[in-house]
Amino acid sequence: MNPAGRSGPAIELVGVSKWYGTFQALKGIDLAVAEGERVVVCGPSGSGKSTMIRCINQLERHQKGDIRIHGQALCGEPKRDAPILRETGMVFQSFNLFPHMTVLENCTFALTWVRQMPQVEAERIAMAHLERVRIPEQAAKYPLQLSGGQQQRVAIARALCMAPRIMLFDEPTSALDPEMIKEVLETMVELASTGMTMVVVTHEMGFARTVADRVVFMDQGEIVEQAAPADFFSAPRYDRTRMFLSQIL
Amino acid sequence: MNPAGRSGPAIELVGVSKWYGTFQALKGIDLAVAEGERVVVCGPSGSGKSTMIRCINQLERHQKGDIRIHGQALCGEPKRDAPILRETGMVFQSFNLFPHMTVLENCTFALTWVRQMPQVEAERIAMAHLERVRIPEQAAKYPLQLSGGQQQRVAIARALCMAPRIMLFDEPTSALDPEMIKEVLETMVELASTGMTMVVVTHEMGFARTVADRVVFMDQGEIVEQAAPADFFSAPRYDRTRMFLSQIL
Amino acid sequence: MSDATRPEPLVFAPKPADPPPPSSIGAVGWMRANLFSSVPNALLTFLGAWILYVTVAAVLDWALVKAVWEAENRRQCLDMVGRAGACWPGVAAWIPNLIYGLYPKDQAWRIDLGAVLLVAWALPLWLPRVRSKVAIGLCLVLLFPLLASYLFMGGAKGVVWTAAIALGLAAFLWCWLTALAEMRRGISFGALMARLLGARDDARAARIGQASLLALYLVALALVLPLELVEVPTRLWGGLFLTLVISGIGITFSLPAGVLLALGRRSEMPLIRVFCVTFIELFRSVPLITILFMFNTMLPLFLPAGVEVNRLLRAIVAVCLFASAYMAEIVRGGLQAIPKGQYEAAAAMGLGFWQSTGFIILPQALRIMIPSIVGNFIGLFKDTTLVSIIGLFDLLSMSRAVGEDTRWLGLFIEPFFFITMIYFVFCFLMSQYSINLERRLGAGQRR
Amino acid sequence: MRLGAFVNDATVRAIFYQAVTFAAVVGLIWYLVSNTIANMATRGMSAGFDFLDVSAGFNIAFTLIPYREGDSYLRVFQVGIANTLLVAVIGIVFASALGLVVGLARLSTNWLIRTLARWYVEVLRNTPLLLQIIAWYFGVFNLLPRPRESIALGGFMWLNNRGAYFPAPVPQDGFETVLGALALAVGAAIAVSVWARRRLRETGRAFPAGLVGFALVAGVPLLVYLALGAPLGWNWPALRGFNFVGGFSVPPAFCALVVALSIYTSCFIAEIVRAGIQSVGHGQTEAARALGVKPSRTMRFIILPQAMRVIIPPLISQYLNLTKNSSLAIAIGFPDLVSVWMNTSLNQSGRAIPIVAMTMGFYCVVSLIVSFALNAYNRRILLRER
Amino acid sequence: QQTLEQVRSRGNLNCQVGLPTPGFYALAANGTWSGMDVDMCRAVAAAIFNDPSKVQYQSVTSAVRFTSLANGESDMLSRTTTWTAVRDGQLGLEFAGVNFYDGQGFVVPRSSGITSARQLDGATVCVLTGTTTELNLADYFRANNMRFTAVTNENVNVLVETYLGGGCDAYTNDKSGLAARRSAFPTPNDHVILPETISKEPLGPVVRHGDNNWGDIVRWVLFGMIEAEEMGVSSANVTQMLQSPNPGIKRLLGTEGNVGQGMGLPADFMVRVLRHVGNYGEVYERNVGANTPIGIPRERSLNALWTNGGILYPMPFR
Ligand SMILES: Nc1ncnc2c1ncn2[C@@H]1O[C@H](COP(=O)(O)OP(=O)(O)OP(=O)(O)O)[C@@H](O)[C@H]1O
Ligand SMILES: Nc1ncnc2c1ncn2[C@@H]1O[C@H](COP(=O)(O)OP(=O)(O)OP(=O)(O)O)[C@@H](O)[C@H]1O
Ligand SMILES: [Mg+2]
Ligand SMILES: [Mg+2]
Repeated sequence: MNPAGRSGPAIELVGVSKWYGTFQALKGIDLAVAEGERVVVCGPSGSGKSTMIRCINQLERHQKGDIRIHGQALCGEPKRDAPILRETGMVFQSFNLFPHMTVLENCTFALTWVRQMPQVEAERIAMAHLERVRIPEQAAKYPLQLSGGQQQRVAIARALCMAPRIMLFDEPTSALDPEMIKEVLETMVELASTGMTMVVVTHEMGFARTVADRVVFMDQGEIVEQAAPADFFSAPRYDRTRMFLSQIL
Repeated sequence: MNPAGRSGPAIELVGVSKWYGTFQALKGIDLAVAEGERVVVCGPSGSGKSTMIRCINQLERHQKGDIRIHGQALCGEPKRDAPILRETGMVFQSFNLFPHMTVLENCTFALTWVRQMPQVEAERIAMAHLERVRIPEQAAKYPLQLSGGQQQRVAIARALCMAPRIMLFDEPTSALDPEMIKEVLETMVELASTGMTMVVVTHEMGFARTVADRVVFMDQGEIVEQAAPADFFSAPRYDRTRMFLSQIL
Repeated sequence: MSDATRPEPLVFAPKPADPPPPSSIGAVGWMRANLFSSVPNALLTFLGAWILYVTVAAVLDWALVKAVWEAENRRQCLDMVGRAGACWPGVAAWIPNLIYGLYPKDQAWRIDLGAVLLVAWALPLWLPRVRSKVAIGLCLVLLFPLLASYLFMGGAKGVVWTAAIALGLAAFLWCWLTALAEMRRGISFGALMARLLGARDDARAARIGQASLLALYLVALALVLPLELVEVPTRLWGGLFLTLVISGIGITFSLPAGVLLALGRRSEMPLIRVFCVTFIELFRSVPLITILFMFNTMLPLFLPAGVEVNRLLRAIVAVCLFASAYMAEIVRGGLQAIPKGQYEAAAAMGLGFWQSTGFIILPQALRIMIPSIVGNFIGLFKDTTLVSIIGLFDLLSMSRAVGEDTRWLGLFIEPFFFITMIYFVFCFLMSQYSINLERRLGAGQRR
Repeated sequence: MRLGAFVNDATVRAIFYQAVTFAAVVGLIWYLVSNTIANMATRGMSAGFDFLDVSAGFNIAFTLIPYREGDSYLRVFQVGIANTLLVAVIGIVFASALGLVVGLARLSTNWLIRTLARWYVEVLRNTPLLLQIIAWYFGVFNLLPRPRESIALGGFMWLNNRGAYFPAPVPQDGFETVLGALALAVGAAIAVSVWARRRLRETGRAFPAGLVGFALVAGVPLLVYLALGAPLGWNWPALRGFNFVGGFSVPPAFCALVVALSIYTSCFIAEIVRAGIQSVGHGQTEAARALGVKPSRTMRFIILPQAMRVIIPPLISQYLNLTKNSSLAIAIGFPDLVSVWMNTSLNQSGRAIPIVAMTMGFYCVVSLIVSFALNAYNRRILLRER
Repeated sequence: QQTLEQVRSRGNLNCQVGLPTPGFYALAANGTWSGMDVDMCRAVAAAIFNDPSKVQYQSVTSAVRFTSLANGESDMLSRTTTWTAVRDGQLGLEFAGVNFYDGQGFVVPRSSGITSARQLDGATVCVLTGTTTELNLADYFRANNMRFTAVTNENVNVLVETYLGGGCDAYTNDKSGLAARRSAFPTPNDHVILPETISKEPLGPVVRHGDNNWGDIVRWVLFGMIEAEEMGVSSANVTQMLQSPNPGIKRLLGTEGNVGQGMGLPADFMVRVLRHVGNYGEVYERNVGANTPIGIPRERSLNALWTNGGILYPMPFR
């Protein structure tokens, strides 16, 4: 369960609640993700998947409960959380690449400005990751000149450059055409094989089957059920889960 | 060939030519569509399919040849052509619903302002057609609140409200996602079963197989070949047709 | 089904295209489609042609055909053609004043030099293969004023000012050296120096790069130190020169100020937001002329007794504040056009507020805003005519002075016509440029 | 508590920034105010509003509301506001109409009209308004014939280089009844149009409500007027001495200002209208045509309603610009607020501070009212959108 | 002494004139200023620096002239400003004398047949705004129970164009300006200046209230120039006149007594003024005299010396 041999989980959510105005989007979520574990989160639209993953990354501030990354609690204070959050990288549904920078600059930007790394070093690292997602030849292009799948792979490379120990994915393939979904999923499978801790919100159940250590099913701001994929798909315990699976499979 | 038993074809094109500047988009098209016949037009991009269908509806004026609708020739004079063109309804690729009117108003608009029908009567007719395309419950919504498939079905209902004897479709499904294509095609199949004269530009060969009485294949502004779908798909006569079919099937 | 059962396919030979019917092409077709497509259209065509003829012919007749080109004074013009034709010699005699104002004419080369420097500095921005365009552009906007201010004002330069002027000059030299290096070798000036001096590692190269910058600055300082220019007080500035100075300063100041105000308006701190909103709305809701009036008559009241604020400066302050409020709204529009995902991506990468604003959001927003900024600049340029109402000798006031010259007394319409042309040419070129830019940017957005 | 944590706390920092801004602004204001008070004391100037009831003593060339040389400064302020608003309202009406026409001309199928419209916009948009106002004044209105050779337009309007002259109505006894009849007729016309719309809805038959309504509004008061023996006198302008006397007149400066403002603003409005109409996709026109809707109705029911959402916000800001630009009247001596108040009155009375404050206050109020209205409108169309 | 010190340390005199106006403060195409009021500035500069070119001219609209002087931007205002009680008493100003007696008059087209201002009832009149002319005009018509319509502007050229185009029946301004303007009309003889003078317009240099010494300097430079004319001292003969035995001339030129001392000026300050600028008569003839385009004859006008039937009456220079 803990390949890196460290104590404590990589991510730990204890009773996390989040309100938008008076609407409660997360209702006391408890979740622990071990180092190196790969968790797939699924559930109907509006069930709070995105909200949860964005709380882990502090793009949204939760109002109750604790979130701990590698044992260190987030306090909501940007300056103090920053070093903790450096352990996480995030990939968005809509890529969110910076359109005014080349692919390479997208990847080196944070390295030079956040990690204060010399340009040459940053470029070396960026190229290594671009090779890993197999688009080194696109380095000099601008994001809008790439296809959606390529853009998403750049986004993954960009997140990887910061050498995070945890990668968060929020529906990374849902804005893509079918062929492109395939290339992004392949990249993610490869990434999973390196033992990185991953939390993936996705409806790609094929991916969940092959890669996930655990599938978490959410509905209405709660975690309904979580299980190893084999069990989850073959024998869901709740009828809500069954209904959901019948719809998307 | 002529189920309605009337004399003369519903649409007749004789030597129709059309130029955009010096570029000839239609090269003397001859085509006759009988009353109640369902013709599918296909061909590579730029072959003049849209141009032809838009000439039938006089959205583009042809420069040579004659177009007759139920035996009456179009003269290019909007006032005089209007009553003839009332026999035709058109459905566009990009729906072209009026976004500032509700679905119901979209359907009743032409009835009240062109047919001078009382509002109550117009609404009755509109609701009947919305039921026919199976979205009566959306009547009070605005088009932008609907999915693409629903919008296209509204567009079909809107055209049907004017009780045209001929329906023209210009790639009605090509702007839609796969699930939505299905619902629109189902609507069109139902419509075909009522014996309406239909000219459909589409690349949905499944639709052509099940519904069409005849498939017309165009290239470079000409009709290359036309045949019943069974023949057309199994034994195309021209090399051009074969090449095209091998690409899209 | 195998090919054997199928008959040999017929070969499709496309028909050759016919020529279009003559009535739809060529001059005739064009006229039928564009001028005489229907009876009302034909009538409109005649009406339009008539309007065109009447206006253009009248203006040409007065301005060129009947005009007087040589005369000693206005009386001679009047004796020759009365008022039926323009009297251009008066305008010609005043052209230096219309351009430079009362700036001593033996010093006017300084203004010319300033203009040449400006153009030369901006030139690399249009050269292909120059990569440091952003840096050059920033240098131009921030450091050209240092150089230009001394060039135009002259007088005694203290230590600080000398250093600043040298900085401006060094920046100019750096911009051109970099542009040349990048065009010839594809590397920056610093890198080129490093390569020429045979730097072995990166650290050494970086140090050589810095040293060469320092050397450049010292060279500039050496050039600047012996430079002595006579002082030309700002009250002698005028004409087109003054118009350009006011609008130029207005736009360069208003851009950063507008950015700050727009950020303040979007701030989550209520007091700052309220302050920015009040400022923007106040300055946008009153006419520029009232702001000019206020600054002209009231600024001396606002300041401690004895503090004397140059009249030009007062007008410039008024124009700057006014322009900032407008610019703030343009920037706000630009910021709003940036999708939220960009902020989130930046935050997820660990960038702070100023880093993500400065490097991610603003560069994108500014690019979207360029056409509006140019539009704002045109507006500002036209609005500078108002400073004539508070008695600065801008282009318009200068044109009025022509008619007060004893020799050309009463010459009013001609200089007026002349400066209208100047304004039109400037504004028209700028607006065409902005339309062009808009088109290019639009094309860029669609990949 | 540790100082570091304190400094790092976002809320504390936010409060700190705000406090600094607040202190800076308040400090600046205090500094300026104290300087001003000191300066005014040394110069023997006073800041009060007591001068408002002092007699102004100068003539104003054109006043919408009655004014005489002996009237107070307060009256001058009111005259200025009335004149500014008059110019603004008339200018807005003309600019809108002209802008619509030119905007449509920009989209004309006629090449010459399209090109003329384009150059109209380019030339007028790219020259300073101040120059245009002066040009209209001298190029046109000052060149009109002298009073003796006035151009008579239809026998009820005279145009010469002193201005435009109209007869002024002078109500007499019983005229209130006519006004009452007018009000009734308007009410009836509205009722008819409501009824006509309902009939159209129910039976599909159109009723010429516009025509009938017009007949009502025009006819009923006219009948009452005649029945009461025409209780309205007209003060006809008559050529006496130097010029027309009597009636209602506007000076050439007013005409030049209104024309220049309308034409200048119409260029911007034309571009707004064009962009608005072009923002409605061509597909909408085609769909309407495919349904057999007439082009005029397509424009009215399909294109314009959609274009309006794009047009209205920038249009309103052009209206505000026009109002603000009317302050350039000073260049040709039309007595608008800035010219008569911020210039002449300030000059003659020397009360800079109250006068500047009152002028700016007026423009701020106008702009605030319009902004509120615009925001309300924007909210409404947003609601309709989804 | 304050202003004088400031001027000395600055090295030049800030002299405020108006927007260019022929005869009084005219701007030529080569950028030089000249005119009656400009010569006043030059005379003061000559008295202080012995160099009439040490003047910075500030050209300001009439609307802000007093503010601009009061707040110290300029040291003196020399721009055809009418001496009135309100200005002297309430605006923090001090009039240093009169260098030109003017009066407001009208010009009308000859074809109108008007010969007297009394015939202007109901007329439209073009008038400069922000000046006493505007108020005088209203007063005159009110006093004579006549009505008029005003066409106002800040810019003389605009008014003249309006008048020439027929936009007003009469153009009113100080008579000095009227003559000059008329001379620049396309057909000067088609216009007449009416005989009436409807106001008193004593025009003179102005200084800030409170610095009496500075006021004295300006005042006595002006008086000195008039006195010099009266005594026949001019720029041409000032060097010879230094030897003159006439005690009046001796006092004027500082060869006897020291008038300048109390004001912080050297004894021979009038020598400097006369040498560089000349006496009043020279200044007059050079700028607005009969032989200039402005052409205002001096004989028997108010601006003649008191000895010649005018009212120019310098206070005794002793
Ligand atoms: N900024 C917000 N303001 C108010 N409500 C919000 C906001 N963001 C999300 N919500 C609400 O919170 C709930 C959870 O949203 P969330 O985006 O986490 O769902 P999700 O499971 O990711 O859905 P999807 O699969 O559609 O992305 C939804 O009901 C949504 O409407
Ligand atoms: N408005 C126009 N002006 C000029 N050329 C046009 C215009 N519309 C169409 N064409 C040209 O006419 C030819 C036929 O166009 P048409 O739209 O009819 O093709 P199509 O068969 O419908 O193609 P697609 O499958 O891409 O819709 C094309 O070459 C096209 O470029
Ligand atoms: Mg989501
Ligand atoms: Mg097509």
